[in-house]
Amino acid sequence: MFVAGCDVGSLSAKAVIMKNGDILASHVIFSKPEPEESARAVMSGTLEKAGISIKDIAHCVGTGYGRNSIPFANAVESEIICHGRGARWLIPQVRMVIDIGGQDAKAIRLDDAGNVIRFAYNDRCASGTGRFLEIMAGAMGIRLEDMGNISLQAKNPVAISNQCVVFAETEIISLINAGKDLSDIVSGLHKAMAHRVAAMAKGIELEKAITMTGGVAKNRGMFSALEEALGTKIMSMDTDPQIIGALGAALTARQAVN
Amino acid sequence: MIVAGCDVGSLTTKAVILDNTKIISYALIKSSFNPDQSASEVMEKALKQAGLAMNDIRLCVGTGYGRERIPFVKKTVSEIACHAKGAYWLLPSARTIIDVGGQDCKAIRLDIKGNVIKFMTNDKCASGTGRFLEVMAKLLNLELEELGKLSSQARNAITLAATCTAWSQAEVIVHMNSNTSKADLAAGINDAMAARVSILVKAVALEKDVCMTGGVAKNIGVVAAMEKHLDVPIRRLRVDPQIIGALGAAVFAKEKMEGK
Amino acid sequence: MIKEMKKAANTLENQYIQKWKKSGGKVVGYSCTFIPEEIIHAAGLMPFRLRGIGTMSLSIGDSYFGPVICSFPKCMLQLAGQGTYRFLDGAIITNGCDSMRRLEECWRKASDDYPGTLPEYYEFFSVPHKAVDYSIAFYGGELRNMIETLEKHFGASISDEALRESIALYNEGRKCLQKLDGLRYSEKAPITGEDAMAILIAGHAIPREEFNGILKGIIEDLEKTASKAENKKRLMLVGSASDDLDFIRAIEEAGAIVVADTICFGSRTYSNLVDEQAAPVHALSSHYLNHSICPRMLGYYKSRLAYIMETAKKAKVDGIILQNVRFCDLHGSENGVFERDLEAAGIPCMRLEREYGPLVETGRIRMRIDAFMERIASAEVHAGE
Amino acid sequence: MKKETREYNYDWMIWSIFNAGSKVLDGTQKEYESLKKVIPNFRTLLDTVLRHGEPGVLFLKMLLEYLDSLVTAKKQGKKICLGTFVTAKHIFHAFDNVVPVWAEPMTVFGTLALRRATTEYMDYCCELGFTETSCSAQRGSLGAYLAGLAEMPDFMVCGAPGICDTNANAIQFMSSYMDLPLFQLNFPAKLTEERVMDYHRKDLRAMISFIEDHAGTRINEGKLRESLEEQKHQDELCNEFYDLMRLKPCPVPPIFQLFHYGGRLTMPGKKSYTALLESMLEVARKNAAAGVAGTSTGKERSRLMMCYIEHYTTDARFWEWLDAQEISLLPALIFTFWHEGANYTMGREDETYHIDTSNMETMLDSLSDLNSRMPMVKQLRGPYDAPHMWLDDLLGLSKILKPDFLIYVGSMGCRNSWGVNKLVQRDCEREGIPMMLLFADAFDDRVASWESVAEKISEFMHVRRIVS
Repeated sequence: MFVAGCDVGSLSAKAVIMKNGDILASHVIFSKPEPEESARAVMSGTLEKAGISIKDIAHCVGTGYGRNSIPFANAVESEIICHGRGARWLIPQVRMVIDIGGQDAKAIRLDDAGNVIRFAYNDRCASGTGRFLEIMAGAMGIRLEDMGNISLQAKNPVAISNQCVVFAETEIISLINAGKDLSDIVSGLHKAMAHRVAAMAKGIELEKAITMTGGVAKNRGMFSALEEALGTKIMSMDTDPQIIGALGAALTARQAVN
Repeated sequence: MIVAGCDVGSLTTKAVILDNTKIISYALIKSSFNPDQSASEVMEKALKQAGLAMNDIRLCVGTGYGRERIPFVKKTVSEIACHAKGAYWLLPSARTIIDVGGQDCKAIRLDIKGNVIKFMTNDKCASGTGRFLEVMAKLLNLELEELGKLSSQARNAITLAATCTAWSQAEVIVHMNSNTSKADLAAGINDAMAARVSILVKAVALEKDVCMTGGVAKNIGVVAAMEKHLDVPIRRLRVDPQIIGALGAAVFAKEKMEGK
Repeated sequence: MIKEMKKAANTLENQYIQKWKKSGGKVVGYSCTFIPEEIIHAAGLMPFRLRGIGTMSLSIGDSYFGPVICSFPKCMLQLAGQGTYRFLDGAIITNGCDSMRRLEECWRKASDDYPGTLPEYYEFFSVPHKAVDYSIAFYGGELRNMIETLEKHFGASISDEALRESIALYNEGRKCLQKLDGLRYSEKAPITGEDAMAILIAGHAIPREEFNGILKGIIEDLEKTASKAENKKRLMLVGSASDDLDFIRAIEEAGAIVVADTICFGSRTYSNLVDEQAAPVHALSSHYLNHSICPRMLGYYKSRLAYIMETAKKAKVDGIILQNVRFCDLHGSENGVFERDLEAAGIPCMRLEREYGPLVETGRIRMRIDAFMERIASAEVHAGE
Repeated sequence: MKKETREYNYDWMIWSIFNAGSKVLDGTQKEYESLKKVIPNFRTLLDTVLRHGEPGVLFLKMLLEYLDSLVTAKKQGKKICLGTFVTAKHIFHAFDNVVPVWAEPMTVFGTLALRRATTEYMDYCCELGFTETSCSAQRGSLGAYLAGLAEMPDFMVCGAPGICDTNANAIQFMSSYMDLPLFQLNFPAKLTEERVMDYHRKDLRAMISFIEDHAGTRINEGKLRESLEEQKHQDELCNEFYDLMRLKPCPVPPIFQLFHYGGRLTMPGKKSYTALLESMLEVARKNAAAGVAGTSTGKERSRLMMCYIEHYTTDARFWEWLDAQEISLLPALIFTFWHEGANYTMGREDETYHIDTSNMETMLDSLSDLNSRMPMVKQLRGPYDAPHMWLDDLLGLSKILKPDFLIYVGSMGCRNSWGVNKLVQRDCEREGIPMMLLFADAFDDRVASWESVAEKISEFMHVRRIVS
């Protein structure tokens, strides 16, 4: 029996199809202007990979910012729960999930049963979100996915104090103008962002076993910057961290049918 | 006598070539990461249009964030003074100039001679900058101009704080999910923008005539909302509002040559 | 010697503190100008004004403080949590303002998560917001409690005699600083605002006996030094606490010289002397409440405006920069009224809101200052016409 | 500020809304419907309030009495004194020719009633140089005063110094900007110490002579006694009110909280407030007897306690939403006044006030004690975890009223609470009480729209499994 989860975010849309307890197929696309479009597109992509049709899906759960405009979703579930559920399914001992999405960053604490006991969002400002990195990449004329590797070549990272997305952009342009090394700037950005996210996580008290989900988790520079800021190791997962929300949604769907 | 002005901003670089009272050519390019290069590039473009060579330019004044790095200028002046000078040159009755660029926002008060007697700039975050509108337009999948035009069709505009760009973004998404019409969203966005800018303008004690420079001046929705908030008409300028800074620099050059 | 002062101002645990500690001396930090250094000094301890310089991130500051809090105490908390303040044997926090008062709880709680970062002696004292007989009496009571807790913890005894001596010593320092101001005010100001600020900051970070000595030497030299104000615009700095030398450098690099200020690390602490005849505790209580120009003292706008006008006149300033750290409503909104009234009095003003801490926004601030200088210049040209 | 906004006097605008609404009791439903056509904008708010029958009407009538005195003050040659909500009103009611007006309640009225709330007035303050980061609770109405669009005060008193900088600073800004005489009541960080109480009492007497100087009359002992006697009675009524709220389900409708402190902060010691209290108690007693909750459906899905203030969004949608969600609203921190006999003061008698009307001196001392225990004045003066302070009161109140979860909402200007609310949250969570920090502004929907606030609350309740 097939179940699906669909996570429509502001930057990207993801979908996961599960077949009796295993991930059968997953797919990620950049979000389209209309959430509904994104949902259809990402789902058809996933169905194609799975080699089945939408009719074969017994139950589909939607999540993410666009969750209410997913036409084929039978139910919706909060991102917080989905990321918690997805991460825990992959790493049973995990007690804290840090998700950096396009629109916001979240820290989620789980109890032994996998229930959410505390969670927090980034407050006030976009610094510490995927959007922040996206805009900065744009300002530097590099690809978002290249940032990680670039930052790893940093020798002495610059300090980037400004927490406002747009001002940070100006700051970066002036740093480039000042002839600073690109890798030092990128790594400085990661540090700045990691500290914001770490502060948020510490705000709800750190747990031992921490993992990271969301597209930004693929950014190796960011990953290690966050480890440094938290002062502890982060468990990495073999599955694409970007699909964890959708995975959690699929798991929710599975519970619903069982 | 031919002079020029070059404005190297963080997002765009502009050049204006002036022959006494006539703008013979101007150019606008996206800033590269190298101010000297952007400056030379935009200058060449402007010179080409005017069919001139660099040595035809008697003096070139530089302005903008990158002004210190422009190779071919001997004198630099701050953007604030340049926007004032340029607007005043086009519209001598101008007493209040509102410049909303991509990255910041200024309100400038002039005296009868066109000297800056007061100014305010946004210190906080990106609140009330062009970037705010860009991000919102992208979010609504609209062109900047459309975003402006849509306002007029709004029935029940949303209220929004144009403080943190990304924060507002999350707000707008909530409204999108509750199927608010694009017009109502656009109107809310433009009005929030206008409200923020108006605070700066009022803070310099606005005086007529008022005119607007910078890219956002092209957004009719914001301009209309500003006129409501400020309760004065905003005078349109006859040239591209984005080049006023460079124009002002050129006028400074001209005055310098005339020994003013 | 000014170089020495700069070094002391730019490092928290500076060379003098290290020396003091080596000789077995103890250091007590305090959060704001309303704490009489005299009392700490009279206990044989070294008073140290808490600061937030050199903070590279707020990962600790932001996890206890909320988002809409002034970055000055946030930076202090960051340093505290990092253990940078381990050299302190004590700390006193006051309700100087609401952001600052909450540093008391945040630091205390942070020390649960970062063990050993809280000084053994750690106290909160509340300072009245008005200066009338019964509030002065009340604050006197608070000061007596402070004396008691200090005596108890450090096994010191703070006699009236000791207090009198400390008061005399600090008054002597105040007189020197007033002299320094005199030099800054003069046409041929021999010292930049950056250097002057470095001295003022060092004054809160060096044992006072030593500081007075050094300061006298500096003043003697300055009296022989050539003008640093030649064809520069003379500016005055008003507003939020600032111990940020880079900020003042940014201003002066634009062709200005800062010749006067009313800010917290600056002249706020020495514009008047403590009465050496009256009973010491009462004298201190009434001095610190009566002679503060901090807007947290509510309802004294007019006298603060008068003080600024008078200083501006004495220092012959061309303009005033009214700055405040973001979320500092007390200074931010009073700057709004100052601007109205000072401009009306013909003094050009520029309001500036900024973050405390490492100054990477130079471009943005430089642009404003340049424009402000141009404005002053053009105004003068027209005055000439 | 837009042109059309400049055309109305703020006070009169608010007055006309409540005036129209409160007429309903005297008329028929049909008259009400036709009346609402005249005031389309405020329809939703009035429906929300009046849906609750007599208490709703009495609430409006009480506020109308308050506003009447305000808008007619000048005509009657009376002096207007502008102050902050935390100052004991009885003093002012005891003057024959002084009409007090309170910045925050005036802001709340506008926030609830006006379509774009008080945002334009708030922005107007910033145009004059007042920081946009300061508290919206004052900025709302202050904008109207600074723009000369309200009944102008002759002098000001501020009860926040030592409690809330941003509040005190707002009043200071106005007095500096408009050159109005200002008196401040100042509060040390402790509550029950003898020398602190002595400081309070001296301060209060100084305030009274300040008012006497500017009013040109002396305080009227008879009136003061009358008002304090009435207050005693009202406190007894409140004690029963608190006891009823301990019941599960809670028999008190969510919006009654607004009615209760709305009255306590504007018309304490006045008969119209007593009437409101009695009428609310009537309803609560009935519900209690029937064993149903105060919500429209009579069901209680969960119990919410606001650990600071409540959310004053346009059209009072906050309370409507709670009602629709079948969530009982328990008194917020803002809701405790510490009169003796209240259930939450058991074992903490030294923190309560006692009213003794035997002579002027005893009355002034009682007033001083009452005033120093006002919401916020009591809890926010010292370290949040010190005795008698924020955490103490929050946990104490929770123990008695048993909320399922807590919500913090304040304003972006609230340094004093944003400085420690993460710590408060941490401690409450450790005590097993879920607490959410709402990043929103209770008086300014632009910071976070009501829609997104509601969504966040629902998410919290769902994710933390507060309701299944």
